[in-house]
Amino acid sequence: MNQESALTYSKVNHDIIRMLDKPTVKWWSLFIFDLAVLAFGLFCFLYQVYTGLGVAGYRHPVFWAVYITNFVFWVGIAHSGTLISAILYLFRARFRMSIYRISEAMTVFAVLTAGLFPIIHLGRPWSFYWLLPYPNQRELWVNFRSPLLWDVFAVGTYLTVSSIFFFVGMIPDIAAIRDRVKEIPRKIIYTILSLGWKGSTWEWGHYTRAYFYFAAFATPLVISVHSVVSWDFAMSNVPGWHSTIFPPYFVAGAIFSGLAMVITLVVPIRKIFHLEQFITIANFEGMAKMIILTSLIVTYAYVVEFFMAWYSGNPYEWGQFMYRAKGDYALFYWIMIFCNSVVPLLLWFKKVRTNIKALFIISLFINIGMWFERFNIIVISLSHDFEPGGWGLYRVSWVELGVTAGSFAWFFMFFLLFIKILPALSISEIKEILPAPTREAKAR
Amino acid sequence: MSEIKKGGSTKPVLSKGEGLITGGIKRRDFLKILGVVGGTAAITGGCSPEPVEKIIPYVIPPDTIIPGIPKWYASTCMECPAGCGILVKNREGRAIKIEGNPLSPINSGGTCARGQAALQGLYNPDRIGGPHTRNSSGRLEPTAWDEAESILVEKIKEIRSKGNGNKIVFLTNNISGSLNRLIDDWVNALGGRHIVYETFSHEPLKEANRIAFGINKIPTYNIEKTKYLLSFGADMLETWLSPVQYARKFSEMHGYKNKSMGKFVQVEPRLSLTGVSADEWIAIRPGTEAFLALGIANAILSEGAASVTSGEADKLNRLVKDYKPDVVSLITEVPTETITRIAKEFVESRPSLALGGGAANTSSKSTETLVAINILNYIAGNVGDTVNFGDTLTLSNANSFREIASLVDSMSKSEVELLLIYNVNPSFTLPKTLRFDEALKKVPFVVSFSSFMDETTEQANLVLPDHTTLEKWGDYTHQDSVYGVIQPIMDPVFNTKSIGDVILSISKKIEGLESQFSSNTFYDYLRDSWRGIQTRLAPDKDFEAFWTDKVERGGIYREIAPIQVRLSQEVSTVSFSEPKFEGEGAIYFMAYPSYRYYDGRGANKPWLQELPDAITTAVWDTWVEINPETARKIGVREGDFLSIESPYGNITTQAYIYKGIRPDTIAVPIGLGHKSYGRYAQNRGVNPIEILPVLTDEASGGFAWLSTKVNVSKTGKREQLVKTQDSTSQEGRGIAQAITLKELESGVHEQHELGEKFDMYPPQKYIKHRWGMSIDLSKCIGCGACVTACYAENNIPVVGKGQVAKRREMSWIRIERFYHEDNGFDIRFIPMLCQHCGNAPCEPVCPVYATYHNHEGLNAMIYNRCVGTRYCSNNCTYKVRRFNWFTYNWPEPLNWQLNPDVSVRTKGVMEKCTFCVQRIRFGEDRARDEGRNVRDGEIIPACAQACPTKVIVFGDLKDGESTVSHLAKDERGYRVLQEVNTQPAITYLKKVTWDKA
Amino acid sequence: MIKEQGVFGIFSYIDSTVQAIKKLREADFKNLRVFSPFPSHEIEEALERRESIVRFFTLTGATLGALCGLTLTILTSLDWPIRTSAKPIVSLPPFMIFVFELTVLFGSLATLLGLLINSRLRRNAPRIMYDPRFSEDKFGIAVVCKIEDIRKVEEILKLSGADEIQFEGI
Amino acid sequence: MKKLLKGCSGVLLLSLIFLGFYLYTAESSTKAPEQPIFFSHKIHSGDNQIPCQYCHSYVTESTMPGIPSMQKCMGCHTFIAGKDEEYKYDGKAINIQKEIQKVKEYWDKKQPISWIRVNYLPDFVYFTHKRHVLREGIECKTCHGEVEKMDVVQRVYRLQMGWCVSCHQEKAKDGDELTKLKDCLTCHK
Repeated sequence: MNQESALTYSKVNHDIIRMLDKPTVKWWSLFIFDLAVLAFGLFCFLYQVYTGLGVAGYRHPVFWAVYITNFVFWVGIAHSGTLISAILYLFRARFRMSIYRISEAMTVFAVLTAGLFPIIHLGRPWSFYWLLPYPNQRELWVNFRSPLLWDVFAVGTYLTVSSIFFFVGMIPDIAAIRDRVKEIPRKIIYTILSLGWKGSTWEWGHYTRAYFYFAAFATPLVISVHSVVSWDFAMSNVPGWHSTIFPPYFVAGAIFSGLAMVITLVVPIRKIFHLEQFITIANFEGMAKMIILTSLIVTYAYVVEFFMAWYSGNPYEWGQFMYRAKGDYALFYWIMIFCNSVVPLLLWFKKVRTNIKALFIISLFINIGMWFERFNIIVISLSHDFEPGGWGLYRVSWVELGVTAGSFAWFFMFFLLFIKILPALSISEIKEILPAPTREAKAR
Repeated sequence: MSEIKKGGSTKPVLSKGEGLITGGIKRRDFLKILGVVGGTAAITGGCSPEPVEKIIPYVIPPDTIIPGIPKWYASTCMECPAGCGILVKNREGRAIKIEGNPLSPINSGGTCARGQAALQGLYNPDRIGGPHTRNSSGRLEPTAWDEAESILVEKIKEIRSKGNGNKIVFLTNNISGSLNRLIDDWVNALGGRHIVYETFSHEPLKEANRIAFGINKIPTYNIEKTKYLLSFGADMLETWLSPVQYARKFSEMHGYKNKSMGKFVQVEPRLSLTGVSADEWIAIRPGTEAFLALGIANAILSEGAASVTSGEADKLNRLVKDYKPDVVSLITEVPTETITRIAKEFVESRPSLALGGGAANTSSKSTETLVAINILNYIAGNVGDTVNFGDTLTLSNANSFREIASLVDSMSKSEVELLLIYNVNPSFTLPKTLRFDEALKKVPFVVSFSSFMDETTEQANLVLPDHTTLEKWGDYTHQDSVYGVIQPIMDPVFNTKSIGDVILSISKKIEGLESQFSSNTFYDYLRDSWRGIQTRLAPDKDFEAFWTDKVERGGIYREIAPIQVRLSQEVSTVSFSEPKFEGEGAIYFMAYPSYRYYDGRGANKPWLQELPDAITTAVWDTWVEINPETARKIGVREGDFLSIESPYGNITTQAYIYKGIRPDTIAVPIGLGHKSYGRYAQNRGVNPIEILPVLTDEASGGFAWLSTKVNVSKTGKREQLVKTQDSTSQEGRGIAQAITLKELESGVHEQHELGEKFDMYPPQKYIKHRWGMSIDLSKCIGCGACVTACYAENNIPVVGKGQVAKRREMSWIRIERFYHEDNGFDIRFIPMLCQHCGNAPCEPVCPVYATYHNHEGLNAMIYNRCVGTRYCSNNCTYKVRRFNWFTYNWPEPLNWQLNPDVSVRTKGVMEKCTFCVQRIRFGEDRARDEGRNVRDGEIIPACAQACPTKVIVFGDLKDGESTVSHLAKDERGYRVLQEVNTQPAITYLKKVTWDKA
Repeated sequence: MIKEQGVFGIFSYIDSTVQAIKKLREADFKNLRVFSPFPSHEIEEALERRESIVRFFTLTGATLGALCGLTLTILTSLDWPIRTSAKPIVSLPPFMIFVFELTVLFGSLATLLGLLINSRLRRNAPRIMYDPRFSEDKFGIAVVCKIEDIRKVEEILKLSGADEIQFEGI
Repeated sequence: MKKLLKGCSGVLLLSLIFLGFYLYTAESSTKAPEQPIFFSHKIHSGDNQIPCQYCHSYVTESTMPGIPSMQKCMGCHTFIAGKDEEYKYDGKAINIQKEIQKVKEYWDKKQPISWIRVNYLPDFVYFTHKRHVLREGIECKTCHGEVEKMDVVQRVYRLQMGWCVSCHQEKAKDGDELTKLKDCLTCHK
């Protein structure tokens, strides 16, 4: 933290609020391109609603595919955000301070994206609200035994809680911005958002307390959410899905992919906004180490799945896993193994760990690998289950690809706006870790 | 006319108005109350907007229709010459379902897929809407009936004035009964000829019988009595003579009951669907069946095991002496010991039966082959026992191919001035080398009575479309013991006219004929001819009573006992030699009749197109079956386009690698490759007949289908062969299980624990019934009748080739086929449908309770609640759920067939087998009204009803006395994938196999 | 609200701020309002503030959530009992998931509520006794006192090193 | 500012509650449609006491009650010409004789009258009149209202699922019967 000594409170304010200056041409072009992609995605979805789900690549017996893959992928991404902001907060891990705001934003946006897919993949999306327990004249309720309903509640709760967490964490910083910006529209907006924050002691008192509770809630929540998502599969009887290892396996996987995504996002931001002073190599190294850990857990899961399939002597399980390794989708399977189990091994070397470029590239690999992990679990298992008479292959369609692209655009749209509207780094918390200015220090 | 809403029709139907007020058959009038057909209308979301709907009452109520209550009418199926008895369901004036008539001795309740699909002939969107005549510009244009008829009258007058009455030819298929008589008399009165053309008319059978026994007829076979069935390529379960009848009889003979079953050996170069049901397949060299038969006869005679007089014995001995098994073995490539073994079994297990003469195996020496087979039957004492010459087929009256050929010849010599064509499509079913089309051009005036625009009709000068069978009066006789009545189920859908009525009405306008053909309508004519029958069979009866009774029962059914026949002298004159094959190619070319399209007439029915071929599971197209060995030689994979070249042309179609065919043979199904014949048939697949030579069976003049050797080469083009099942192996997962007869007899075999074993959860509570099913794999022949019946009953949409390629076919029940290569090549079929599990994986995962377990053990599926998460299907162990990827439509008027009691599903909802819940409810309601309990066997789902071999038994598992609950405890019983503990309501009974030597 | 009056000192250093607080409290000025750019434990200690009561909000919310989860699932399942597979109508294990989720949901919402209420986050922007620099790098102490005490307070603040001193409502 | 927010959310919440309540208990009745002929159920089954089943004759034997055929109309109206007087119906004065004349015209043209449908069920609902009327002895007016008091029939109940279910619930004698009556397959096939 040597250069950080140069940081003063006012420099912190200045540097971070500087990020909110008028957007550059680069930003605008990026943003417009993003909207274009989003529009295409939207078109694909509407086309699908109008013609029927047949325009997607589904075919008997593969009834879930890319859409659910995306759902799990995005929910996974979301998790590391909460991990960094909540869990590490409880552990008082200092290296989180400078990156947790970005990852928290990532969480909220990722959940917003993930939440779309259960609706997109419905056969009759217009009646998705039937999944909510609301009183109706038909006197019908929902089936609380269905894992899909667990999803509805888990993801819903997760979105609410992480958004609150996100917003509350920002109040003091927004206040800081409020006190700096002059021009009228922004002034008003930030004034409203800051809820009249003054930074008085009683505010801080309740604030820290509440923040602690949010963290305390978010921590088990984040674990529960991805467990529930994993139960969508584990609770069914499909060979390759029906496995007790899924919850920890998925949670680890989620954090794994999430951390990778954080790196993917933070590296460019750090570069563009010259935040080297705030986001240090140490931060990245911390994340890299956690990536190694989670990568090992995931790899372990891969191995155990195979072992159990063989050891249980269950022909369906064994058939399924041999098919994964050797069947029609073997390529995807090995891509997954390479990206998730092999590539991260490089991080054992400090040189690699501390090399931003290397980290960035590795993180991209991991993102791809984790997407394919979900694809493999979902599609391969379905295409090759109990009944040989029902086996069939799946091919992706352009509509699905369009919607997927759209979902990324949707995510980055929020992110681009966030970078320009809200403080991407936590002002007050960075001050916490700076040495407080004292008269003695001055005197010396 | 009135517009009827969704599922109804807006098509104006001529004479409907009159039909309503004046005479006509009122009970068959169309319904005018809207909304009652609503049942067929699409389901929508939760609260649907309420459209302004019209309700339109009858002007005059038809005497017997009560809206909402079905009526059944007996009739006769005319989809093939077998003429099965059928019952047709009429709802609100529309025929909506065909079922076999249990009274008919031919099919006794069962049907085949083709019979089920007759409805799609009736409602076919490509039917000819009315009479057409060729205009100056040479195009067919619509005209009025009297207009059209007068044209024909003028033509006839003109011809007769020239004294060329003898140049009038009436070409029909084998229409027996009154219509046949009418046409005969009529065309004779004009001085012309009536020629009966059947694509598969089995002339060699007749001829061989004449030679062997002096009876120039095709007998019926009492397969049900036999203990040992030896078939030389007779595809009796597909198209041969009377498939449904023989399927039924076969299942009686071959189905496992009280520790025994008959044995069935099939001798043919290609393992046909029939062969699949055999216990032993002998892949004989094409065309050499005669020698095998003789070899067997030789073995029997040399054993002295033959039941013949000594005189006959010597005569026969002289005939067969050269054909010692070892000699025969060299010719036929059948091992000697196999021959002797079969010979032994054949005489020892009596009564036995040897069959032959399947179209696909008809070579230029078929008559001789069949004589040899006759000899076999004779020496085994089957003639007069299992071979019944008392009850012969009307098919015997069909003209031979040779006569057809000479007709074509005289046509090309312009010796025919007027050709009237009815129910045949020669330009499709005759080989190109016969040049029928050219000959047809030489005929100045051609009249077609076809209801469909087929290849022949397209070239006609005048088209007078006939009703389909379901719209008209008539009668049909397939075998002497049965007079079937054909009665109209509903008013004509289109502006068509019964051929009988046409003939009668034009006779009125031709001097000399009016007196002879005085009846006003064919209906009267029919009744008159039945008066004849009545005076013959029941002289004491009053005709009206007799008539109504027969119409209600669907016809006259008699028992005709076999007659005793002796061997004729002529036998000894027969000499045996190998058949002739044209072409220098290395590979035998086999064109076999398809059990889905027969001779191609089924090709315009989407249900049949989408019914997967049992062996390949291919749909909507033609393929060529080729042995893996041969395929390896020329480096062919499935889906490769192969060019098959005979001296008379070549066809190109996709390869299917099939172990069930000899390496020196390839086979292509007949039926597709139409140039016209409507949107479903047109330009789809290839027609193997095109490349066949004009070669006849020398003795009988029948067409020799197996007469070509071809060259096969890769074209390099390759495409996915569209079929519904990719994997051929069941990966040892015991989906379709089998057990050997020995094991059953000894009783030492692991029995499956079928009782509900320990469970975390309390057992299901069933209030009154628990509906269940048992499926006997020892009887299933894979004919697919159940599949088509399910399509008809449950408004299942046809999705077309492109969608099936994506495995999106919607069938609720599918016939899975698994290949076994452990000892010999063998295929097993298993009908797979919703198992209505007691512990269904699909239920708990649905977030909105769209599927759940009801108090009768049904795994309910509520379409209008479904939001389409598709989780249920992912979790379904048997993958029997289907998803509506799109909203599927039925082109007008196919939608008239939709069953009003079943919702039509729209895009985005899951669907699956409901055990025909609408039928269950109907049965329960009736029972309640009559204040009794539901009787066992009273409620029958469509699949079980249609099954010709009665594989499927449905009933109440809660009632311990019901058949199904007994079968559920059967020693052969098992449940598919029961280790997953889904506790299915369906019990499968293992297939029983003879221990392979 | 009633117009407050008092003295208002701005500091650059945390230790001087703490010192000032201590002095004022000794001098029996208990009604202090202290501002800081980040949560500071020294100041907290100096002020001897008691534990925040937000935790009670949290507890109530969470409990309420748990109850809702339980009743919602059980009652609706019983309202129209539909058997899926062989599972019991009231199958508690899966219902626990809803209990948990709703506990967390209601708990968090209640906590948010508690925060808003307790730290009086309701006015649009602070008008009196506030300086924008508090959100940057300055500390502040506002002493609400009687007019006669003003001088005394000013004295204490000066001595403990306030950069500047303002007077509100005088 | 927050006050405003509070206000908005409050309004939103209330409106949601009301919406839910409406959907839960909605039983609006629709106004009578304009029928091709002024046919008054009041005159027929009210004043002249013709029983419902005289015209809707299939109601006890079939799923659907059946709309009387023209023949049935003429069965009486060949003899009954109707009074030649003005009949008051919501402000309009209608000449009965003229209306009956119209029926005769239809009959002579052998043309059915297309009535506007009043009571409507979605197509995925299977309702049998027989079951309800014959076996359970439910009166027509339970679902159709007091038709004999209406000139032009109008819908009285919206025939929504909740409404059906509530009745099924009342009718059930014991648990088993309740299960049967509330089985989805009872009405949806």
